[in-house]
Amino acid sequence: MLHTVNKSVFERNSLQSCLNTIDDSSVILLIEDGVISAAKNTKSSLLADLAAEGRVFALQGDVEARGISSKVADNIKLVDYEGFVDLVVEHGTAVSWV
Amino acid sequence: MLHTVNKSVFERNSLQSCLNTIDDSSVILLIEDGVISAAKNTKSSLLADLAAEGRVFALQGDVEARGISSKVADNIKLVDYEGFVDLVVEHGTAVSWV
Amino acid sequence: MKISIQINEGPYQHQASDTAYQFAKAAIAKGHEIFRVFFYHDGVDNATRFTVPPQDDRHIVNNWASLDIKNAEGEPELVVCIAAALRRGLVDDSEAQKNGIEGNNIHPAFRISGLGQLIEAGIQSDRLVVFGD
Amino acid sequence: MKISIQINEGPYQHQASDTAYQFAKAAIAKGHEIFRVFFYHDGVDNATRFTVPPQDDRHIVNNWASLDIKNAEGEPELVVCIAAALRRGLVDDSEAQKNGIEGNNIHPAFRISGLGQLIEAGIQSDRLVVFGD
Amino acid sequence: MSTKKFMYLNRKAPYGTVYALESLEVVLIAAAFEQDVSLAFIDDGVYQIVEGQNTDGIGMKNFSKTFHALGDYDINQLYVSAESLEERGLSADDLMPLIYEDEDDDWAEKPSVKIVSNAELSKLMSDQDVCLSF
Amino acid sequence: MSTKKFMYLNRKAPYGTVYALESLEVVLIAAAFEQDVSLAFIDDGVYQIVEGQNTDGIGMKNFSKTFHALGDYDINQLYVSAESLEERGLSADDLMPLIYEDEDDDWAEKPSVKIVSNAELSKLMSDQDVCLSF
Repeated sequence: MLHTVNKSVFERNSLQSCLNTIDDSSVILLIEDGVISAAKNTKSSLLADLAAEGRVFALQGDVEARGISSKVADNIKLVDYEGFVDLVVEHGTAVSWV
Repeated sequence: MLHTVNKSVFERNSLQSCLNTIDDSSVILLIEDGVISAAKNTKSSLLADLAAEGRVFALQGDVEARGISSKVADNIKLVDYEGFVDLVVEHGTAVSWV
Repeated sequence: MKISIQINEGPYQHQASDTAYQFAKAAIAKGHEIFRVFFYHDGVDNATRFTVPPQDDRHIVNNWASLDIKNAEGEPELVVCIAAALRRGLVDDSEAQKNGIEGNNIHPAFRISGLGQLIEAGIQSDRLVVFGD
Repeated sequence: MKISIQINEGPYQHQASDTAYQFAKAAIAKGHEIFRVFFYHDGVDNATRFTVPPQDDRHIVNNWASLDIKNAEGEPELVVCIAAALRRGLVDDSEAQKNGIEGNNIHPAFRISGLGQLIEAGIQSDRLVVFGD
Repeated sequence: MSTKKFMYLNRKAPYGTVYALESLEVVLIAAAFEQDVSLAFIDDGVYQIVEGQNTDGIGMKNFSKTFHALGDYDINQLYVSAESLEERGLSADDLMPLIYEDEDDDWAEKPSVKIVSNAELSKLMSDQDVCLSF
Repeated sequence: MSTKKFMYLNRKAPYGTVYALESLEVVLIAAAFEQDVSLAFIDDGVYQIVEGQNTDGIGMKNFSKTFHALGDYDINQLYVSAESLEERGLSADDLMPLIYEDEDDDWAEKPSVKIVSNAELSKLMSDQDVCLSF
């Protein structure tokens, strides 16, 4: 499955809720304000294990828009909108944590 | 000052942000989904001290709508919309943590 | 007391407009004056005359209109921000003409004006209360 | 692959509609089919022809229209939920007439239909992706 | 038409936003399509099915009673996160007693609501073809 | 007209929602009213003034440069929560160098942005007549 999270981990509980129910083969794509959770910060540990397994992606345009390109945490992979489409195609059912 | 908080403490950071900057004489009114934070739960401690000082209010209509009348934490006072108006009049500048 | 209100969200999606309406009604009942209600962001969508809610539901636009909030000159003090309105497709005759749009959707109890009206409301009123998401 | 999209928020207030548009454009560029875009909740406000954004900003409604997403019968597959639309003041000629409204504001690249179209999109498509607040 | 597994993911409290109400409107329509339908209530979504909602004081429509109709439409898989309930100081007793009549068991009345752990929810979600979020 | 103290409370990141942009539009209009204007950036609101925003990839207008114009409108009290910055792994160096020319000090260029503790913000807020939230 592909899980998309579009809100900052500092503002809402959606990333935590996603992590509470994600299975072992799913991946997460951070989009919109969700990319704030991709930056190195006090909550980076939430995503560290999944990122180390190569299962965390972030939308590059949204990262650049928020001026945090140089701060993206280790192992989080940046994708463009075509990469977003590929993730949807490859990973089956899409769950949006809106 | 009167601080209004309209989102659940489980969903957003707005109650915590309000508490981070509230001064010693201000009061808090929980409205809309904010009344969820008035119920006895794992985060009740956040508001306990202020409530004990009589500085936390919740909008009764919103409490009843969400079916949590019997669960309101100790010392949180229920008001109706006229009580909301009175709080605005009595406490000066109103800050909405939207 | 003179009270003004800022509303940041449209009708039905968020409770903001409902709460603000109940608050305004209670303030009037208690003898206060609602100096101005300023609709900003998606709040502009509260001013459309095209709304048709289900019959068993409240009609938020008509609720606002029923408060009949006007100034001494008889102009509505339900004020819609022009910049936010144009971005979201809420127009009166004048804006429709200027922008080559056929038709309009503003409810006659509201008027479109500039952001200065919000600042002015803050200056002229004893209190300004914001309702949003 | 057949992909459908659900959009829960209106234009400008949230990025949902922008992201969905960029996603749809990329999907088409990669040779996928956008089976249907279903506008629900405030998403219905993406379908108004009254929108006039600032000249230096993107025109979200026209962006969607430019994708020209139609089915084999030539009908638009930019579908607006009727229940959500009536609640929020988005009407076509037929609904305006039924409800005694003078005028309409739907953009011709969109059509109004029932919620069944969302379920059908889920059944017929290989993927359904939701964009919201 | 083929049968797919649809999950409706409800994470928002009722009334503060319209998502809960409009999600229910979709679910009622979905019943006509004879798909495999389940609802998940996670986070503040659990408040949607709390017993005793009374909206007289806020001037909004109380749509909670509509959940009782779901059983008649053969929608009887309502999964509630145990962790979400517990965090909020709620228990099964606080929820509406939603039931359905099991046609395979002499129309016996059975509960539609199942309280499950997040781990069980995770498995249920992995099994879906379509997930609609509200 | 009397002079009042107006605070614009910015708590949302830019682009994900329109509040940051439309807040800035209000502030620019507010300048004409000759009130005492200050802006507070708290929580994800601090991202509104992070240096190096580039929206080419998302097809939205980059309005961050408009913050540089505030100084010319005599709007030079921009308060940023130190705790909000720190939590997000940001420091003063990550913010746009917003400045104004001080007419009382031979038009010397001075920084408009002041990083303050939440305790200091609390005092500043208590001092306001009007607080507009975005």
